[in-house]
Amino acid sequence: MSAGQPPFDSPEIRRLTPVIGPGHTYGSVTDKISAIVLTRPTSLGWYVGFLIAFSIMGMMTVAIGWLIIKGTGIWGINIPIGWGFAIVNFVWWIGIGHAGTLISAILFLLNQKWRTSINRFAEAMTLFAVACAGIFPLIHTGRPWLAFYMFPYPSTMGLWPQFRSPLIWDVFAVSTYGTVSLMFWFVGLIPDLATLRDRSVRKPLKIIYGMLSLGWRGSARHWHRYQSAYLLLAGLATPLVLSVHTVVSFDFAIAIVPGWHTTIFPPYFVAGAIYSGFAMVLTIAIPLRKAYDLEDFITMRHLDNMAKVMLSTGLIVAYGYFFEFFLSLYSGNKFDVFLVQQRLHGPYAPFYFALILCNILLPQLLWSYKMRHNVAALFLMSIVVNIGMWLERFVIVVISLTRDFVPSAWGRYSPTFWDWATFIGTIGMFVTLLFLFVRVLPAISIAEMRELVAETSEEEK
Amino acid sequence: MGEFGTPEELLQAVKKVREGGYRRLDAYAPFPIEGLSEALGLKRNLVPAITLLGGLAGGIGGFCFQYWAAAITYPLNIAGRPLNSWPAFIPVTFELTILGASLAAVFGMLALNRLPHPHHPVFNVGRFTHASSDRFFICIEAKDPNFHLEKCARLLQEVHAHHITEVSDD
Amino acid sequence: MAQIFHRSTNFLARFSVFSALFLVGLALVGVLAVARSPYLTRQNVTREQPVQFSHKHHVGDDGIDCRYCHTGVETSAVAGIPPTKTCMNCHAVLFNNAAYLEPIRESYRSDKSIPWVKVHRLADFVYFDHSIHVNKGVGCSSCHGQINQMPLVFQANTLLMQWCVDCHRNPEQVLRPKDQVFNMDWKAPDNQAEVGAKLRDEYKIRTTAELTSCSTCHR
Amino acid sequence: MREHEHIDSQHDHNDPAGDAKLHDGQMDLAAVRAKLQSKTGKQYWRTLEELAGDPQFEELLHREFPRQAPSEWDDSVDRRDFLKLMAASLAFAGLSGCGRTPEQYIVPYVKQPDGMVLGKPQFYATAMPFGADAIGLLVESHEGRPTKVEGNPDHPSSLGATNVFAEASVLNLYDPDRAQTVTKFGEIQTWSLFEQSAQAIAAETRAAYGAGFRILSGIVTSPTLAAQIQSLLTLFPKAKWHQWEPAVGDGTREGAKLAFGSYLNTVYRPERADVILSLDSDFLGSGPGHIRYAKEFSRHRKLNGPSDTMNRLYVVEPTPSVTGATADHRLPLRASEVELFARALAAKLGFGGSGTLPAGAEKWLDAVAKDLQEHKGASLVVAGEQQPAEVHALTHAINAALGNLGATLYYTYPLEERPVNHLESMAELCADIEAGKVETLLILGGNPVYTAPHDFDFASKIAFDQTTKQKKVKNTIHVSSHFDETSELCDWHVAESHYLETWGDARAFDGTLSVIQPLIAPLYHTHSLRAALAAFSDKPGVSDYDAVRANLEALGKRLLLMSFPDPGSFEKFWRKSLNDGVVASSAFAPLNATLKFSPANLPTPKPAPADEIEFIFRPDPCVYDGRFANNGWLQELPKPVTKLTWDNAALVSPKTAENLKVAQNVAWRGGEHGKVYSNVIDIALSNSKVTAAAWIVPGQADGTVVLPLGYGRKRAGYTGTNKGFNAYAVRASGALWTAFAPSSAIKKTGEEYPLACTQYHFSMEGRQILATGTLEEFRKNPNFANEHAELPPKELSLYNGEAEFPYNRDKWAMAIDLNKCNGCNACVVACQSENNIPVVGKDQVMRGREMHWIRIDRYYEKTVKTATNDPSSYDQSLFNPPTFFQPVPCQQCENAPCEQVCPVGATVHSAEGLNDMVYNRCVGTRYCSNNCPYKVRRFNFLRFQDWETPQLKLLRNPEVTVRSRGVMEKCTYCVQRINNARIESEKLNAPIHDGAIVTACEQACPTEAIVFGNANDKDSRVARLKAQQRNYTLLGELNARPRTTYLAVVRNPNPELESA
Repeated sequence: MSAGQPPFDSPEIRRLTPVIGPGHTYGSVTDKISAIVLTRPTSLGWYVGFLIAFSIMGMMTVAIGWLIIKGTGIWGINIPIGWGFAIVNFVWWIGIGHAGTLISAILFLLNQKWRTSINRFAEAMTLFAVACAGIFPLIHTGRPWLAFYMFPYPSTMGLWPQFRSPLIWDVFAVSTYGTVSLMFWFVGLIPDLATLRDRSVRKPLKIIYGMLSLGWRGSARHWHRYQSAYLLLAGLATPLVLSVHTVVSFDFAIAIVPGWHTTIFPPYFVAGAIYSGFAMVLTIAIPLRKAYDLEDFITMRHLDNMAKVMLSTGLIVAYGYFFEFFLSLYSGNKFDVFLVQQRLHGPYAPFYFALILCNILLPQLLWSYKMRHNVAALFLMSIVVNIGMWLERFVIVVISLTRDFVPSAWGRYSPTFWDWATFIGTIGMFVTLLFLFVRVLPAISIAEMRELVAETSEEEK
Repeated sequence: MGEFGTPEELLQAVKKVREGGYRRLDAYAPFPIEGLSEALGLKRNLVPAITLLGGLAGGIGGFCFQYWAAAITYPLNIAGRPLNSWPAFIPVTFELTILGASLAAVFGMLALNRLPHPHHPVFNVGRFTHASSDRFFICIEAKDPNFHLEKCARLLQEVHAHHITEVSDD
Repeated sequence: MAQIFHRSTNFLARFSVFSALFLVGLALVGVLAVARSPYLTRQNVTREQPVQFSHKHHVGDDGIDCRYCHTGVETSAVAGIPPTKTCMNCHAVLFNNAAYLEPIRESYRSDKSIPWVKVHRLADFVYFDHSIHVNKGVGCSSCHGQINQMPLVFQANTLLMQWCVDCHRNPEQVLRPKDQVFNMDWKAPDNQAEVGAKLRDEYKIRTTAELTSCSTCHR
Repeated sequence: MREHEHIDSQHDHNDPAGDAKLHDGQMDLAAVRAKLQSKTGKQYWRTLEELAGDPQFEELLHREFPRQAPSEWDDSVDRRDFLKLMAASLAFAGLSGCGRTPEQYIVPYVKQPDGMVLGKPQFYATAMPFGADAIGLLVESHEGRPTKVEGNPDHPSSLGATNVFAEASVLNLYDPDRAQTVTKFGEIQTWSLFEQSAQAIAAETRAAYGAGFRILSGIVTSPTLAAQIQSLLTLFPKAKWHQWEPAVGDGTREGAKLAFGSYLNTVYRPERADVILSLDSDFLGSGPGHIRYAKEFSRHRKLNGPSDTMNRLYVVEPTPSVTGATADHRLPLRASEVELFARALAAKLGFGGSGTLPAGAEKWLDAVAKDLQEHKGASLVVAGEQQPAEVHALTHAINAALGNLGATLYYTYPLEERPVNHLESMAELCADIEAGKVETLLILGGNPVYTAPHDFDFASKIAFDQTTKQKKVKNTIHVSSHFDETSELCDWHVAESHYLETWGDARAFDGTLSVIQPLIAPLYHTHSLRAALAAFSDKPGVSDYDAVRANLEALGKRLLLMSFPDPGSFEKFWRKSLNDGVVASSAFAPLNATLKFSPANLPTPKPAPADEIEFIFRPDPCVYDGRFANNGWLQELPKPVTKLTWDNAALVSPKTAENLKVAQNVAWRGGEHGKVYSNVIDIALSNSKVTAAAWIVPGQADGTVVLPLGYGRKRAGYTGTNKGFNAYAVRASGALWTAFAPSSAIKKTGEEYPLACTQYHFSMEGRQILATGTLEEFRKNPNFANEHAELPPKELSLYNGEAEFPYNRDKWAMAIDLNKCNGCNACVVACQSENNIPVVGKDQVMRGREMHWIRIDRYYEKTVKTATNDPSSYDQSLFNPPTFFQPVPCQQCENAPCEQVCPVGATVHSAEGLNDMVYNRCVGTRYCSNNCPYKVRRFNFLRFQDWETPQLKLLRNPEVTVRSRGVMEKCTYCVQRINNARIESEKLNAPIHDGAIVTACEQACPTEAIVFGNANDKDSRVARLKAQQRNYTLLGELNARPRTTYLAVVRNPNPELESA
């Protein structure tokens, strides 16, 4: 066991709350997980859920189509509030994505065994979240069909993107993040795809999984290189994930808008991202383990640990809020000071207080052991944090723009039906993709679970 | 080819077989086993080196490209900032470094492993499907200079292989 | 178990991976190429006109000066397509019953304009000014090609922004003495580089930075 | 360089089929006209496109965006658009712009007009008749299309500047809702048919010596038209000529009569006055000569340094006007109390008599009287157009007593050919109609059904009475530009030509005569008032050109005592008059008028009921008396003080609002910068009632409610119909300008009405947005403007690349002297006209999306200590707050925050330091706008431009890109003008001299507050202004280094009043 273990991963505790249910062998693990995909019949619930999610996603496509016909004017944005829901959602989704990479990469480096059972769908979640996030920077432009201007390609105009703009940094950060996450995820999948190939009985499945598994046969030589590649990817993904939300925070920190222009953004955006990410992992994991009775693999210990991570990142975020507040006042910059007052008793004050409630006050309940071990409560808490983190982005993006330098230009923002349709639509898309994922791919890394079985069996000796 | 039930048996077997003087052999397992590589005497692989190269290419290329675009091909006065506002070019450079490195790592690994490789003799063995779930295999290749069918079979029996099968290559 | 895949698939699999990458690359290059192709730029594409007016005949053979018809070229942004009247100045007498000139006479009688097909089309959103180019020693043929050898006019250059900007970056390459501006057969001397540089100073042509500012052409 | 040009009638200057390189797909008006000729019998058409048989006409009929004010878009989804969804998605898939564009055609002239150079705009001198004034103009024309109206520097009434009405008048020309032909009972007739029946009527009338023939017109200052009327009246001895100008009071006229025994015209010389008192007169913002007065006034307010002197302006007024906002001292008084003030002032100056004044005004009065007396001969008292005759008479007396006659003002013969008391004239007409004395009523312009006092019930006078099945007037003919409320009740309607379409003439405020020369032949079958009138004369069919020409010759001989021995000499005179835009030395000579009046023996006025609410009627600053109701530019123009658009509202003071329990609340969508809900009130007044939205105006006199005229039109056209409320509905002949009613007359309906207000927040929140000071402060501390500026030092830079962009050739910059700006809005409309800025409609304005490139911010100096910053929460400081205006165009920052964040480099710096905006590169992330500290960028959230209406295509300035949807746009210092000037100078290898480039806003500004030029040229006006100590940077601490800077406001208060 490596040295980088937090205390809560000490052997005693592990024996008390195992990361894997007792009595599992390589075979049983394999059976159980692959069964979800191969043998287990698709439940009615899956169909219903999928249909609902899919229709919500349909609403999104309609909303986007309408947007393309009419223009961004169908949203609530205006001058001075040029960015509304679109950017709020973008930042929110990107943030959610971070937990996946964090779990699979950083915890892997820290050699946290308990990550194994959740990393697979956490990574999937990352991909889907990034997909949802990626939609917004595209459609929020006035002329989406010209968005390719933002990519470096040899145009007949001899022009190139303007690399001083944080939006261009975004383009590179997000696309890199998407690509790397995808590869990370796929590389992790290869051995499991092989398993599915070998265990599926129907020919077409065999062929499909066979192709996807690239003919993996578990050779020791392959495992040898595989492990180093995986380790390297993890090593690369770690700084990447930190950089991505840093860059996202630059969208605001680089601008001169009061409430945006602050150096504290990068760290606390990252913390916030992890915060919301873990909340979302919980939101997904809890129903998942129930639906496919994976309680043996996603044990209370996992939930407990994730709750603890949420608690700690939540505290970092709280610290961030405090210092943002403090620095504005301390700086004596009249615009910043005014903005802080606006947050407290401007037209949007309720949002700010709701944010404080959701992101700082309520999560303190997680100090209690009982809370952390009450699945239902934990689920609710994760929802609350998700909402809270969305509010945070709303407060940052909107309130700052409503009250900037020239009072004559002050305005207000309120979302239209289409703002909501697009936002909720992306949630539909996210869930749709998750449904598909659990249906056709192993939601838990089988190979790593076997490893886990091996180690746990050693320990028991 | 011999089949085993646990990683430990496999490790034992591999050691024995190598003591038996066989070099061209491979082991198969449903998950990476500590020590197996050493037992097989694999030397350290090239993946890290490739990754490093990919990273360097992405980073250096990325910065040079930005400099060229901003300062050389179409120099424009943006917000009174100098043409080479290098601090503003760092984020993209960084991202491209990561991208280059990751691509190199993955494709490097696949290439070195000769993947994709859907057809392989070992798949002829019926029980080999278990290699991806709960069984462990050793395969001594006929290309090995001192390969001899009976000898190998005997050797594998000595190391208590559960099943021993001959892998035909067609 | 039996093999799922035939041996050949090993090759196929790897081949398909590479070819996929290759095809994607090819597609991108293709798009960029089409954007520059005559299909879109209409470079070197001659057009049917309501009257098959031949610049070759009028300019090349008869030696009529550009400015006789394109009166605005030295003073205005647009060189100007001549009114029917200008045609009739001569053709009231010359070939005054030639069938192929009927549209001209018809237009003159009925006071209905002749719809000439537009040949030289700059990219949209560009505000091009003929007069300043002509006055600064940029010859007609530098952009329009050797009109005097075109029976039917076609667009001699791509007229893509890149093409404009190349010249705005270093005008030396095309500058000629002002008295040569309307000379269709002018050829750049071998020492164009230094001649051009000299003319650039002489004609007080602005710096490249000024010439390549966006608002120089876009408003 | 723009040279005036002149044209004569033979000159076919109206064929717009110019070089298509400039404007492809342009409509061929010739074709349209041909079609029009061929039309006969009953036929309707809506647009020229239909006539020209344009295929896209179908689309045009069911356009989804209304003309002028496109995209009144709401959250509801209409089915048709919805069906297009699929198609659009497909189009989206096939990346637009990659497609191959279709062939285009170049349609040259058949015979090119002489003197026209394709692609070069031409400028013609003409004049816009407006009430008792004519504004001298230079109109820009592109291939025969008038596109932009500018002031004529040689014309006394404009001196090169304009006002909102003149600037916007060009849109009226292309207004798609204009009446397009002669109609009878709403059915299309030919002009010849009209002439026949006119002649028939004339024949009958002559038989009766003209009995029963009546003409109703507005103020007529056109000698030609007047001559035409005269000749008709001589033809019909018993005929009568009535006049009705709804928004101009009789007080001015009758006041002169009261004072001097005869009608006289007053001309002011504010330039010579050191102390000016305005008695409810908005002489800087409206009324005859106001453009010139504003210029003169501001010239006497120019400050080059602390040593300079300034004039001092006192204003007594019931409701804030631009004049009031400019004042050094402003006293809110109810309109009915202004007379008391005048009497009291007269008393102070020793005329005897006296007036009781409301508390607080006494002290004010003393100070003013003292100040005036100290400046005998250099002072000026001006009375408001809406004030009664007594006030005007008193003013004349006071000015006389102060020895101002001939010094700061002089008198001339009246401009009107026949000055009458309009109210009496109208009353007489109505009475005669009732008495059945009227056979034929010829209404020349105006819209009496809408504007006449409601108790006259003019509609019933001319309408067909359903019960009696008959009409009181046998023949009714209405000549007007639109088919309006009056037209639909008249038998005949003759479409009136726009002043840019027909020959005419008019006198300016000082009598100067201008020939109005057309720039384009009538777009439709329209005729001038004179032509319509001539149809009844014995010489119908005389062309306007001949008539005007003949009349000028006659005038020249009679008034100017010129002799034209040979036709050639008159031809020269004629051409010169056209070229200059003024008829040389035609201004009226000053008269030495002697006062025949003593204020003492004025009858004591009946005391205004103090406990009652006073309602006053005022022409609207944007749509005037309603004649501009269908003009999108003016409808969307924020009113100078209230910043309301698209509506009028009953204006009340904060205190009154409190008493009436009237409040406002900011909507969530749009908010302070767009949408405010206001209480709706029912107003019962003069036996009539109207429902209006209330609006709270700080600085308004308590107990006064202002009802702006000109809104609530029932038949104005697409843009103007049913906007706001109709104040005429409660305007009775007995109380034309001021009416009283107990506060119970106002009832809250309980409803709320959304008003589009572009700037609701009026406090500076203690930020140094505006630097203001008094003359003393300025003298003590000339640098007061920059004292609190925290400009960061240049060295403080991450980069030391400071010297990388030196701008050592031309360095364009702008300086705006806030001391001169009076917020008149001329620059806003000028900019809109010059730069093809779309009109977005009320709904979009309420979403905070108006597109004006230059906005005029209005601030009240005292910050208001209420959380909501809501004037409805009454605060003492809102009783009479000092008001300031600040025009804010793009500041052209050298370290432009917008540029740094644009991902595609769509906004970058030019080598001359302009903050270029490249529309076709913009993808519309709106990041630049977020990062713009001045919020001067405007975004095309929807497709705001009207691409369908053909008339509006003719209007556009071909020098400026017409922006599409999804694109950011902003002020560029009129880069098209800069480029053209640069090209011309480059051809001559000469530097661009100062003044060669005049931006549209600078050009229009009546007070010369905006100055543009090359900051590198030390002698340029802009450089000199920037060198002044008053010069400061807006939000300098942000280190954006704007090229546009401001000069601080310096007010010149009277120390005696300051001490209070």
